[in-house]
Amino acid sequence: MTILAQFTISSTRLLDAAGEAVAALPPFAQDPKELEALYRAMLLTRAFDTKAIALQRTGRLGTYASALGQEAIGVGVAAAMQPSDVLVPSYREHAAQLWRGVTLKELFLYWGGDERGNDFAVPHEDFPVCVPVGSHAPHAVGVALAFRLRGEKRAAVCVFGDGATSKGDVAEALNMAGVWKAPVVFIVNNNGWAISVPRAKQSAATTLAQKAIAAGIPAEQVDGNDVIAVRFVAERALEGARAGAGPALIEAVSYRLSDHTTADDASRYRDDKEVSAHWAQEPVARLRSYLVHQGLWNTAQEEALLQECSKRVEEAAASYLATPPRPAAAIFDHVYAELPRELAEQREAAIATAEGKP
Amino acid sequence: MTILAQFTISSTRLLDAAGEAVAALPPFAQDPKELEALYRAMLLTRAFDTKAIALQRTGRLGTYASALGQEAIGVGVAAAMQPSDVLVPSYREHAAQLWRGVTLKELFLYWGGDERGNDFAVPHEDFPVCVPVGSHAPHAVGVALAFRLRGEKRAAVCVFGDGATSKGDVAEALNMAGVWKAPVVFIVNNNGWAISVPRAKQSAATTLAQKAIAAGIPAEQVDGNDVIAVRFVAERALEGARAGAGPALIEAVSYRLSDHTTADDASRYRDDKEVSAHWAQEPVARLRSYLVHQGLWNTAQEEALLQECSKRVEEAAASYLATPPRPAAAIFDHVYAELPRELAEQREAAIATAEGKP
Amino acid sequence: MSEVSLVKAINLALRRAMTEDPRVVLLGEDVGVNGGVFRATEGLFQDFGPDRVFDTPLAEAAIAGVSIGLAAQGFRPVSEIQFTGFAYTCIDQLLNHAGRMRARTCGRLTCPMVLRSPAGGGIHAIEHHSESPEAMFAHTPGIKVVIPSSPRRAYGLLLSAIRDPDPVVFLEPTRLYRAAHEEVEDDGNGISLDRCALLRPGRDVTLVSWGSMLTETLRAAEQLTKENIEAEVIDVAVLKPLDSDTILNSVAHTGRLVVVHEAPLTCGFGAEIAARVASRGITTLLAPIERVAGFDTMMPYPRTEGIYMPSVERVVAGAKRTMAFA
Amino acid sequence: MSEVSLVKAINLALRRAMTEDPRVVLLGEDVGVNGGVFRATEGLFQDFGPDRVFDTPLAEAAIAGVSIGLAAQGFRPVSEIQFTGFAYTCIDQLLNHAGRMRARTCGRLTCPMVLRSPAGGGIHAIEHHSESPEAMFAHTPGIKVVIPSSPRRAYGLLLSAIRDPDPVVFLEPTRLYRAAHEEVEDDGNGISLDRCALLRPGRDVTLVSWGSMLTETLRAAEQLTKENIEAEVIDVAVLKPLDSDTILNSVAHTGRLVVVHEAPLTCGFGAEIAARVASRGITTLLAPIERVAGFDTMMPYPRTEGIYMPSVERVVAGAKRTMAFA
Ligand SMILES: Cc1ncc(C[n+]2csc(CCOP(=O)(O)OP(=O)(O)O)c2C)c(N)n1
Ligand SMILES: Cc1ncc(C[n+]2csc(CCOP(=O)(O)OP(=O)(O)O)c2C)c(N)n1
Ligand SMILES: [Mg+2]
Ligand SMILES: [Mg+2]
Repeated sequence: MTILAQFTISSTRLLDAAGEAVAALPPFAQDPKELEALYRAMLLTRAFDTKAIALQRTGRLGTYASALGQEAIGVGVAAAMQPSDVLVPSYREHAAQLWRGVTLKELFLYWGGDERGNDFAVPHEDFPVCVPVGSHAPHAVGVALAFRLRGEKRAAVCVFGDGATSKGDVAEALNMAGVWKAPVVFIVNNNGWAISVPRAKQSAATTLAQKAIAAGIPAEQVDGNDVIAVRFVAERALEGARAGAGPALIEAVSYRLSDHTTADDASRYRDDKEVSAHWAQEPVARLRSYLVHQGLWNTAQEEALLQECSKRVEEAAASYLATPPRPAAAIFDHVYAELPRELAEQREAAIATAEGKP
Repeated sequence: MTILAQFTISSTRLLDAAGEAVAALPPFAQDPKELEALYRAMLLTRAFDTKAIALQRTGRLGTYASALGQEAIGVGVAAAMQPSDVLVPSYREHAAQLWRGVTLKELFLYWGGDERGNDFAVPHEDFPVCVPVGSHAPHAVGVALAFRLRGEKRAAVCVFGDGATSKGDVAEALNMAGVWKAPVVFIVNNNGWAISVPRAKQSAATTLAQKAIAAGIPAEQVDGNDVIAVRFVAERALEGARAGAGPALIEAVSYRLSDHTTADDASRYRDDKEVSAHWAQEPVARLRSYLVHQGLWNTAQEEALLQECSKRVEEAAASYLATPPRPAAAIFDHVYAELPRELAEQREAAIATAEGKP
Repeated sequence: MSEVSLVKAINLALRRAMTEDPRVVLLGEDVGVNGGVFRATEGLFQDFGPDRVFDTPLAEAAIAGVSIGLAAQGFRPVSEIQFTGFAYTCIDQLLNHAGRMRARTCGRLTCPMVLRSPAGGGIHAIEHHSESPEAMFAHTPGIKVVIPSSPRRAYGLLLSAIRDPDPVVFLEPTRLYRAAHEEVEDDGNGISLDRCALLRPGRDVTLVSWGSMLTETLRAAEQLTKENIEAEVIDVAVLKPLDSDTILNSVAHTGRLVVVHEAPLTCGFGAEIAARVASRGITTLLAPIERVAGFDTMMPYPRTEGIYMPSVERVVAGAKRTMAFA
Repeated sequence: MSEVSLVKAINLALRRAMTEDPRVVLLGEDVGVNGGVFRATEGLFQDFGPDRVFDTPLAEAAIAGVSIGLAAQGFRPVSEIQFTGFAYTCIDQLLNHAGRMRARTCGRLTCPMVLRSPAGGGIHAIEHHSESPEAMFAHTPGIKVVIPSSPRRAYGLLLSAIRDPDPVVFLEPTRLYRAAHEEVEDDGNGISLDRCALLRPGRDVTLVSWGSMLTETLRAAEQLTKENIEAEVIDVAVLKPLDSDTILNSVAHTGRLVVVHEAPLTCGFGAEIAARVASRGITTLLAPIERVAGFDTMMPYPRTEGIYMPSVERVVAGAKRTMAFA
């Protein structure tokens, strides 16, 4: 027997659950402003989350997927990106979208069932969230390939969940990215559950990072509740990708503290004890403890920030609610660049019906 | 950084290219009859191959995929199977099919374009060859799951090529097999090429065995030109699967000595030198040398065997050529268990057209 | 006997089928402990155990492919694709394998499987959760396509689908899951898969539809009576194989046909029905064939979904156009 | 100017498009050094290099998905799916993404991509290599579907497809790749994607077809003249969006319609054409609409493929039935 290849999957954590540094922190973490920015972004996401659920419960928003407990993944990854990079997200990455410049109102519009929520002014090249699980992975490879072909120092970032790693699309995309050395970083938001299917029943793989071994792509795991660690490993992978080192995969391990969506009732399949145990790990309190211990944060600042966030969220929500739906004709506006004759007739019919004369 | 998991891919070879034993041979290899059976099966496959190509060249067979150089994979794997196991093969595994009991005539009928070539009397539960690359992998998992659910000590064997490992179906199937500990053994016939795409451009993975790491399935590589090694590792994996140890993947490394199919011209994309170099590795000569060195085989026996094989192949070919095509109505015979009214009308129309009165 | 919802009727049929035939197994995402996101499999994992009901990893193509393997081995897999918008990845397995396994092997291997999936819009769901791809499946040889329109029909049709020796795509109108209630007798009686159902007799115009659009179609029929137009309403129920005769016979006496469906107009199943009537029934037609269907756009996001969905008004208008025709 | 085969015309159009627009890139299995299994991309890798023409690993869904990413970034990917029987795994990407990217983002992101694939039977190919799924693509909003029937039309239609700002599924009749020869001027002129082509004028019956079936259809038209039946022949060419007017105008003066296609009858694109004529053109119809199509079976293996393929005789018989109708 000859040994042909060996692989190791390792994990990075810089802050422990109590917010104590357990390893040397990266340079950016020496800058209080940087840390405060990460903290503010996580809190804003949580405020959006709370409001979105409230709106849904009162029938003013559609089914909504909460990011509760996974804010560090979106924020850490987005903070590691350059504005010129492109994000290809799943439906649970509000945190990353907000950091990238998608507005709160656009997010409300999207979850409220209005296509204009995807028409971001900024970040203009980012993809809308992807609902068919894992099907966006090849898009990110295409985007990355475009960068490589144009010789641009940019990278694509594709985020998907633990369940998505079982999907053929993801495996095909990882393999193509590997063969073409495409500048794309895949982030697995492993929140432990795919609706009612726990991580253990999703795959017999010890880690989800090792999915990348099948594609010959470097992979690692990171504590997804440690925003400093997430940003650190994501930055490293992104710099490599932009510099031509090819793709990478990062499994960020966190936990879905909420139901899968507002349409789900996790108590049917998940033990509350498991949930409460994970509250001790959640990323916002963790970074706050660190900031407080470092004397970089106090209750007054916390109060002010909470107020600022809820104010911004309330304003955005009000503006969303005040936005009338698109007119009937709008559903034909962007089917094709130019409206074909047969569709023009259908458009007239739709308008007539809307006006009560079908 | 904490290390979470480590993986090793190793390779097995028992006979070297010259047919010298480079490691202790397994018990079955102590029995001359066993070795002779393996040798005879490889030679019969090669005889079939030669005849099939001749028939195609003279317009009496359809496009055909030669197994030249990969006979040890099919024979070694099939020899490791129990009759009660089920084979789910790709289109290049004539060797395995013949060992399993598919007749030469049935193979000619299939490649000649006649569905009756899939209606094996033996092995009655084996699948027909799969043409859409990789799409049969989940079928094998379903078959294996059926065995497990019924508590039967049987295993499914799924064979596919190096190119197939890039297909999402294969990744999804491996993952499900891993989660369900399904008794299935996946065999990658890595013949170095997927039509014109060389192994190196198919995946950045160092080995194809490591595709299984993504699914948490044990994997290894074997010298696919060493029929003794192939049977040895396949038997080990199959015994484990039947005993409840779950699935396994074996990458058998061989080489496609022929064009991809009779429709292909490999000289357009492949250097002849590469091909001739691989002739030094091919499995038939390798086992012959071993048998001869061991005094188990001589030229007289070789002569006799060659004649016996070509006689069997010629008889089967003649019987295939003497088989008239199915009547027009036959294309409606097995669309459904019962012919729906709308199809009954179409059937009448087909018969009328065939009789010249459309 | 009590009133049950359509999703409960599905649940009753699944329970009945599993009880009467040990070869019936259920698989899909969240069909186990969770009982399915719509509760179609509620209680079945608890009562039949992990060897009869199993959650799958998130991989629809493999769900279809594994079902093919199970079916070839003599099981009767009933797999759930959580939403039809995620069943497109199953088309390759259905078309290249399930639909032709019997023909390829001259009957040696068969595929008695059911692929269930909630379909259609009108529930203000997030994008990709309101698809109606029935015509794509109906274009696939060797497959049967069934769409129930009421709890009782869902119960009987699903039982027949599970007992059928060939692959069946069974599309359940999500909009009716809880909206439709009806007394359903859990008597194990299936409903034949070779006949359309006449839901309402009428002499003036034939309205043909299936699934949830029968709600609008029947309401339209009611409204039309106010104008002394008696509409006959047919529930296709089994799109493939199609019972053309029932439709042709109806058009033979009404002379007018309106087909109503939610899928985009172009190449929707309404086209097939119209084509058959335009061939066999043309002499009986007194007016142009009307199709009231979804537009050739994607299903809009919830805020404008209503613009897309064929409405009672559109059906009424379509019927009147055929009546107005001289 | 010399005669070229249809596959050579495709090759010329690809070369022309790549020369005029640096955003055009080709990807697919074996499209590089090998020039494609049918040689459609022959010489292009050698002349444009690995950054314009690249072989992909064996993964059709990802080929479509990667094309979407490239297109959203402003490239004009032209991807080849080696045979249409392997394009079913692309349907999810085309339907859930390519066809609606523009609508989902209100035009912010678009999908100017072409997915090319050899389609159809009659070449005695091994199973799964003779599929005709055009109707499935034509049922997909936001997609255009084009099928050429001759070298000249292949050249012009492909150029327009590549220049089109929206996703186009371009199905190339394998049977005509080498069989069809014609003088093709490599002048860079595209053929408009909003019109059907009238191939042959006639007063008695309208024969509508597309792709390779036009061979049988035109031959049938020839034979019919012997019986003094003058058939008008229309090449649909662009199935989506469909130019109904050309077809309706023809039927308006012939009064008779026969649609010919190779795909299975049920839910084939012929149904859509029949349905439109049965709605808008019914008053002009003098006879039932005939569909001469493949049967609702899988494409049989080569030995009995001929039973399945619509023949000249079947087209002639269909046309005569419409003429015989009084
Ligand atoms: C292809 C596909 N199948 C099924 C669904 C229904 N569904 C929505 S989310 C989900 C679970 C996804 O789990 P995971 O990938 O872990 O992401 P998470 O929701 O946990 O963030 C499922 C099954 C879907 N959206 N897409
Ligand atoms: C899904 C699919 N895509 C494309 C093809 C066309 N094709 C036939 S064989 C082949 C290469 C397969 O390579 P590999 O898996 O290595 O098997 P090999 O032929 O080398 O034994 C391709 C692309 C196919 N049959 N199925
Ligand atoms: Mg998850
Ligand atoms: Mg190969």
